Amino acid sequence: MEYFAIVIGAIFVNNIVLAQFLGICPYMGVSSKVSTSVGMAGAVLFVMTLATIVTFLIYNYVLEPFNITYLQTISYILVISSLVQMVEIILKKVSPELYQALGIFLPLITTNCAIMGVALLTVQNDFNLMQGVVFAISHAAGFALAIILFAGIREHMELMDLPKAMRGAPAALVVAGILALAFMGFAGLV
Amino acid sequence: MNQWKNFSKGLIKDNPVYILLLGLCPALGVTTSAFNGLGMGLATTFVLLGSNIVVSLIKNLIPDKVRIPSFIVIIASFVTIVQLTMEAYMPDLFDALGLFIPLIVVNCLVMGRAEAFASKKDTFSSAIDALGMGLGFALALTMLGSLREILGAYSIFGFKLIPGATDGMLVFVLAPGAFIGMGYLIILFNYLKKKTA
Amino acid sequence: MAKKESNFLNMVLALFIVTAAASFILATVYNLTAEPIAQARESKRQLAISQVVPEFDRLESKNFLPPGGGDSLEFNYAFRNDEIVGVAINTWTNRGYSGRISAMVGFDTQGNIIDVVHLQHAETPGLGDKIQKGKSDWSDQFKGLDPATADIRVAKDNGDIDAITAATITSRAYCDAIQRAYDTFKEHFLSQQPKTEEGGLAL
Amino acid sequence: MSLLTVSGSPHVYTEDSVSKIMYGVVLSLIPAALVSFYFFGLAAILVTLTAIVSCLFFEFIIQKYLLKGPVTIFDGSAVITGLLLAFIVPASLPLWMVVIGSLVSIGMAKMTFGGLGKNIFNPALVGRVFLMISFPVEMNMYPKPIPMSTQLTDIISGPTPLAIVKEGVAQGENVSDLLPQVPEYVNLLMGNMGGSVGEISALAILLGGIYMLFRKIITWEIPVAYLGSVVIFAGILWQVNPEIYVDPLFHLVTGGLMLGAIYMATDMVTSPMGRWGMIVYGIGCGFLTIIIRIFGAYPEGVAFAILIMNAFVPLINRGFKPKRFGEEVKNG
Amino acid sequence: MNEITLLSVISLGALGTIAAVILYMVAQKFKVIEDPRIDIVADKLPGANCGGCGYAGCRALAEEIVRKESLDGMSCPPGGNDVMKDIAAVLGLEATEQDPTIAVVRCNGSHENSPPKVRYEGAMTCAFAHSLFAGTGGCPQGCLGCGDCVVSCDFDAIYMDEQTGLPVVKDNCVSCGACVKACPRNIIEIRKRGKKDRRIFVSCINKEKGGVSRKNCKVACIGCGKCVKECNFEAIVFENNLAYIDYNKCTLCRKCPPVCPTGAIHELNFPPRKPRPETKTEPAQA
Amino acid sequence: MKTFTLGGVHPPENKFSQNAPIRELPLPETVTIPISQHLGVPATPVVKKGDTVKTGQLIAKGEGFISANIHSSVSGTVQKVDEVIDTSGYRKKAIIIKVEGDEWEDDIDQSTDLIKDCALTPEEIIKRVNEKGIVGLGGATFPSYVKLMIPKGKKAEYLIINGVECEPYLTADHRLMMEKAEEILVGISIQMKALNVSKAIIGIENNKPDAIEHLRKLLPGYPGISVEPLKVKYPQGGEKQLIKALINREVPSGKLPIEVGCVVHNVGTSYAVYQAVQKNRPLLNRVVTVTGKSLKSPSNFMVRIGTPISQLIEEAGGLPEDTGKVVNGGPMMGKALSNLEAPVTKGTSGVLIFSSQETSRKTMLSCIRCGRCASICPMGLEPYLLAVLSDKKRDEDCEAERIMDCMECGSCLYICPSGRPLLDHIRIGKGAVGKLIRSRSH
Ligand SMILES: Cc1cc2nc3c(=O)[nH]c(=O)nc-3n(C[C@H](O)[C@H](O)[C@H](O)COP(=O)(O)O)c2cc1C
Ligand SMILES: Cc1cc2nc3c(=O)[nH]c(=O)nc-3n(C[C@H](O)[C@H](O)[C@H](O)COP(=O)(O)O)c2cc1C
Ligand SMILES: Cc1cc2nc3c(=O)[nH]c(=O)nc-3n(C[C@H](O)[C@H](O)[C@H](O)COP(=O)(O)O)c2cc1C
Ligand SMILES: Cc1cc2nc3c(=O)[nH]c(=O)nc-3n(C[C@H](O)[C@H](O)[C@H](O)CO)c2cc1C
Ligand code: SF4
Ligand code: SF4
Ligand code: SF4
Ligand code: SF4
Ligand code: FES
Repeated sequence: MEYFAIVIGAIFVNNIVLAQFLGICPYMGVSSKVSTSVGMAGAVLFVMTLATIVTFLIYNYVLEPFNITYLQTISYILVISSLVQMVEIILKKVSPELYQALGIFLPLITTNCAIMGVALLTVQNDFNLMQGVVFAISHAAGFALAIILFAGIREHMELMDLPKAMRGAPAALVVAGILALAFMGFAGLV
Repeated sequence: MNQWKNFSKGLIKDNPVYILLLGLCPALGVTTSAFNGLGMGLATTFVLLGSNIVVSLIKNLIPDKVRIPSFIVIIASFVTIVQLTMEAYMPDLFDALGLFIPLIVVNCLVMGRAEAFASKKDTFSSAIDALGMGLGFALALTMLGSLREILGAYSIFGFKLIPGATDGMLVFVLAPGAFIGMGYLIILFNYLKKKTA
Repeated sequence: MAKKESNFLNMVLALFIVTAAASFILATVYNLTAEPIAQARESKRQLAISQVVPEFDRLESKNFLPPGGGDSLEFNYAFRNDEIVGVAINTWTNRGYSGRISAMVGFDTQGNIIDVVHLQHAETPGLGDKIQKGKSDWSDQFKGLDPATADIRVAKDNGDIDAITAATITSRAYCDAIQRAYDTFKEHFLSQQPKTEEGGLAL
Repeated sequence: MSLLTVSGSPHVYTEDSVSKIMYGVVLSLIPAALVSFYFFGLAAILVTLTAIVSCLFFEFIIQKYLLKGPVTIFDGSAVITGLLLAFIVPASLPLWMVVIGSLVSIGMAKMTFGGLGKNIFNPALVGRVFLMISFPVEMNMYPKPIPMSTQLTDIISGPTPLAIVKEGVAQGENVSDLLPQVPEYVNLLMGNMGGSVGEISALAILLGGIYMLFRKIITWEIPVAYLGSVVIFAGILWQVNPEIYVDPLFHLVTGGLMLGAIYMATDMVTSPMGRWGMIVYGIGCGFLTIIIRIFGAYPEGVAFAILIMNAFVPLINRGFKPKRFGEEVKNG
Repeated sequence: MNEITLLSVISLGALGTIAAVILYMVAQKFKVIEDPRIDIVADKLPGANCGGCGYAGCRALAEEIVRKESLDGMSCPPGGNDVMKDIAAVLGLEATEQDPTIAVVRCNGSHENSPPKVRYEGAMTCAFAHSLFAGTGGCPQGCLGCGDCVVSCDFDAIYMDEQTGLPVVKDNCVSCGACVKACPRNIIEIRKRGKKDRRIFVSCINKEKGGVSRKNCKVACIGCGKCVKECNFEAIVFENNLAYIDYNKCTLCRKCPPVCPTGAIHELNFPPRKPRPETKTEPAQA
Repeated sequence: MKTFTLGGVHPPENKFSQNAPIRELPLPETVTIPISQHLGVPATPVVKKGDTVKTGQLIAKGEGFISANIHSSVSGTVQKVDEVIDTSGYRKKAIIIKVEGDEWEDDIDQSTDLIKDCALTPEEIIKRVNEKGIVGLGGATFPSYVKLMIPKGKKAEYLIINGVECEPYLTADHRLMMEKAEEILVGISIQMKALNVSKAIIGIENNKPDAIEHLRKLLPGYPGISVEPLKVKYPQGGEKQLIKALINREVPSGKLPIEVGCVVHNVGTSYAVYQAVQKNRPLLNRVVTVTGKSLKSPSNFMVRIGTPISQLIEEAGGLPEDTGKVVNGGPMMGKALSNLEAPVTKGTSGVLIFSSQETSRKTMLSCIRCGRCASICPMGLEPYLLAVLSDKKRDEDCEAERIMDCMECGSCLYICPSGRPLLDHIRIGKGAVGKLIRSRSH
């Protein structure tokens, strides 16, 4: 039940993009096509899970015992960015197909606040490792839901002649706003 | 380059938020009030200024391949400094900005300026650029914060605009209002940019 | 651009130096700010306590588990002239609209509520955040209530508390937190200390 | 003789036009309007008129001065938006809030995207949800219906049947104890219950729906899929535990479900184009409605459910293509 | 140095070292796939992706430039010579100077000059109108007036004149050629901008016999050949009942326009003519 | 009653001229015979200015596989071989003949006697059909002999005769079936022989009960032929729809009817085949319906190819005052004329006169996404989508959405409540995608 609450909460109620404002850059940037947004979502899922695990370990086995939690920010970012790069090489060697599908997005999301944010939130919520992983996966799923829906809408808008002033970012933000408005309906689910 | 131009471009023409669409997360996340927006803007400006200066100072000492990690570390240090100082001396603001303070480190604006500007130009220009961009960022956040505060609470910087009225249109304090407010502010800035160009 | 050639040694060295220097500087800043941060936290607590109990000159803290289970509550006994003038209890509830709400409830020695202030919450601005003192005087209705006689529940649940309009959930949760404080207080204070009428206990 | 016209084929066109469709919808809403005027009196009339006039006004202003394009306020779509917006707010709502709702509906949800046909979300629903979140107090106060009244008397917070049941269940009461507190089914059907201006009478709305079906303004897929899936999902829960979950019929006749299923989910601009897409969309709406009604914070979920499904429409349209002529042979 | 500082420096230093090792591995395995100069060149290009250069977008041009290591025959119309010089400087190459050019509409069949004989209804696109019929004015080569060229222009450099029903090119045209491609009738041509933006050209492409073309349009080139005789520089070629002025040979002497019996030859941005056209000197009121 | 399953519309039928018998139109003063009246390569003129020609004489020779001979429809002198303005205002090459008397080629049998038996072999029939310039009279003017030659490896099972005439207003096929039923049936038998099939089905929409009955009465003399009444629904006359309606087979996307064992011919084509094979008579004339709401006397004329359209209109009572549009062909697929002096060609099935009110398009609004166009498209396409994709020049996407399947029936533009010019855009898209496909195969 607790995991259920984490999942529903992360995907619908506190959607990472629509309610927590994390990962807005890729949300706005890599959402012009459904196919690329799917790739992006996959990459986020991957990195978010991995980053949460590693930062969890760093926090609980290095920072906490040494009483230097104030170095959280700096160590997290270092760890995440080198981790992603390592994954990139490994992926390229091990599975070129996967690399083709996800690899191009990896550098994009290294320094992305969604990844960092979820890592920080895991600590803030006092989760254990398993909960943290579920939390990360659910947030990634929430990100996927938001970005794929949004990409569908943007592809659709591409075909409509929007007023010139609205094209691009403004319309995208208004759509995101209304989407956020609609997602408020999930309030109270958990 | 003309330093005034270098400074002022960040305000409207190359406004980091409304024109370049950088650092949208904090811009949306913390701007529930004008004061929070301003606070976040200034904090970011400090980090930007500090890291731009340091990066431009040591740019020639860093091997190319570890350029980005080194920059990240430098930025993260400044962020942590801000974090600690704010917690010590402005605990209320620190509480309000919450998660978004550590997230300055991943703000694409900061990294972007370090990469694109400070790692190529001299220290003075970099500082001016950082200041301009940072103030542009602060301006953007304060504007969005004001808009949301005015509409969402009928007040600005905490001063009630309509005496007696308690709540405004709550949407603007909540997530949707951030997106919507920014959407329309972007239109405004595009218009201003055209006007000033 | 004068770019340095990258080789193994200079890469490792450069990054090591940068991180070491950064951490050294940060450690210095941390050491400098550790004190003020602790102070800021402490003064916040002090402030909250002083809002809900009468003037005091000494504080003593002790933690008790609430009868319903869950995290322990911190009792802050306020003394003036070595006499207890009130107890400020740091209580919580998880029934809020969004996440945990914690509050400081002050009781006099008879078990009447002196006052309540919120400590931390994530309720919706404009709705649930009316539990905050500065936002509305809603929480003033708890002043002086004796939970033994008054029903600390919202009117909708047949209690004596008027809910915040359109934020019954938060109102309920706040009542829950206060009730939890009272229950614990009863168990660990009132039941051990026979109720006396003797003086000094101002309301 | 005037100049001959040259154009591509064909050279004859149906009589049907956008404005005929739109005014058909307006016509079909008259029974529901009459019921609401009967129960809520002058207040309902005022809210309705305000919404329609302000929608038309904002559409005019924006088309003329901001978009600087042709003004098409008489195509009837803005009238529907106004009418439906009025129908989904409480009759006691202050008129200035109605005006704000209209501005949001027309300005933000419709004109931002270029006007008729280009919006992604249902404008009236965006207006309502905006109001609901901005002014939770006012949007949660429903006047008691009083036949032939001129004044709104008893304005109580949330006395819609759905809210009564939801509150009650949340307090641990049994559904069977709660049902006596809500009007009987006949009254629910006729509209004698607390609720928004135009959503109260399921019967009047059904009547309008049948008229629209008859005139081929809407097709059966969305309403049937929507209502059907609500009945099924609610029915399953009801079977599981009738003491905490109300029976499906209750869900069907209360709240904005009828109005939503027949008028809002069917808005062609914001719903899928093909038959199977429509059915999937209807089922999605039904599912989300039940989820929000039963498990969410809100007693009513129709508006949110439809808006969320609106966002899915582009994906649904991509996924459900019509059957092409000669397709099976090619694949087989 | 107290304990916290020590621990901090040690742990973070270790992390930094690990990061550096990983990065070194990346650098080793991850050989540079792309010539870094591509990025540099692409950076210099305007990023309009208009295709005016003939390549699929700015990056494609950058790749081509770097691959060929030469700028021969390559140009970026929106960026102009400045950009090419920049790139040349980056790559250490010579940029070929090109005369500035601009789009020119070679039809003057306005509503007045070529009155409508039928009405057109339907999609407002020249491509379709062209496939459907000769045009409202009747000239099978003339402008259809539905504005495909206007729509195609990414630079807002061409607009439809309400009065004449003909497109007009503005000064900010970057001669990307999008409109040339968009026009189903090949009416638009990229020509030399000319000194002080002065241009002389035949504003007609109708190749029908004089009588026929004249019937549809008052200002059609009727193929009389007078201009050819008038031109001292052999700049005018004459083929299929149509005169064409070669902008490379034309000296902007302004002799031909007056001799055209229908007024099909246009001169742009010249000062008003003096009463006696033989004065070739610079006019005073420029 | 049988009909096709996917989509379809039912515009008002307005068949004003259905009871007007076919009248022979008087000879014009000159005829203009374009050299390209059929689908495929234009014919090459074999006469020159000043030549005298007889009715039925070959004046232009079809060259290449898909092309058709052209014969003089009158006797007289060739005035010129030159470009003339065609129906759309463009110039097309044509042979202009001044009419002098009406002297026919000698080998043509001008009598009206019915000759039932045909002694020719299938090859000879096909050769004759080719020589005599017979093209499909159902609208596409595809050279008929090509369709009679079954490609190797394929086998025809059915000859399907298109007597649907689903276009509103038009009555040419209807009248022909009423007045030349026997000839048509003989023609069908000849086509069956050429194709070596034993079954022929004549599909006729139920709004022509008299024609169905009339043909059915005559059927006993013609083994293998049957008549099938069909529910009235446009575009039942489209060959793919007709095959689906009659024998419930779907011609795969991009394929020809022979793929499902069918060959489709129009009734008029059968009549022309009869004339060519039994009477040795080339395609000289055809039935043209001239009609319109405000026209004095809507009629069906037997018209010599090359007669100016204006003469037909004169004969039917003259151009009404309120004329807003003149259409060559049916209201759904016909072409609006910008030049009334243009001649009748082999493909002209009707001339429609519309007033401006009847024909003006609706004021164009944005697509309201009602989905009607998609629900009535007989090919199962999404016209609203194809139209925007084409407008945005997204040719690959157009192709993936099967734009090339569109048969330009016009139902989508007919139905759209928003007055979107769907088919206009789709046509451009088809052109662009066609180019794309061709460039790929090169
Ligand atoms: C965005 C949003 C925020 C909300 N925040 C709160 C809140 O902070 N506290 C609360 O009690 N209810 C909150 N609600 C819940 C609704 O207002 C709910 O209808 C109300 O609490 C029901 O109680 P009532 O009986 O007082 O109307 C929120 C709803 C929404 C949509
Ligand atoms: C390029 C092309 C080739 C064709 N080849 C044949 C053929 O080999 N055999 C045949 O029976 N019909 C052939 N057809 C004719 C078509 O089947 C069809 O009858 C003709 O296109 C007119 O049909 P419509 O009026 O329905 O468009 C061909 C048509 C085209 C366009
Ligand atoms: C939309 C559409 C409608 C058509 N309607 C008819 C019709 O009513 N009658 C007809 O004979 N052919 C009609 N055709 C043409 C037929 O598809 C087919 O080409 C013709 O029957 C072949 O015979 P033909 O080659 O003898 O002309 C139509 C074609 C299309 C695309
Ligand atoms: C059947 C039908 C239902 C409609 N429902 C709505 C609606 O729920 N809300 C609304 O704003 N407009 C509605 N409209 C009007 C119109 O389609 C709407 O304003 C468009 O979304 C504006 O682009 C409806 C129209 C029709 C024909
Ligand atoms: S007018 Fe033509 S050539 Fe000039 S910029 Fe526009 S599209 Fe390019
Ligand atoms: S110049 Fe060509 S593209 Fe432009 S309006 Fe005329 S015909 Fe159309
Ligand atoms: S014209 Fe084409 S797209 Fe339109 S209905 Fe007919 S087949 Fe379908
Ligand atoms: S019929 Fe017209 S309005 Fe309806 S979907 Fe098709 S194009 Fe759009
Ligand atoms: S600021 Fe760029 S992803 Fe958040």
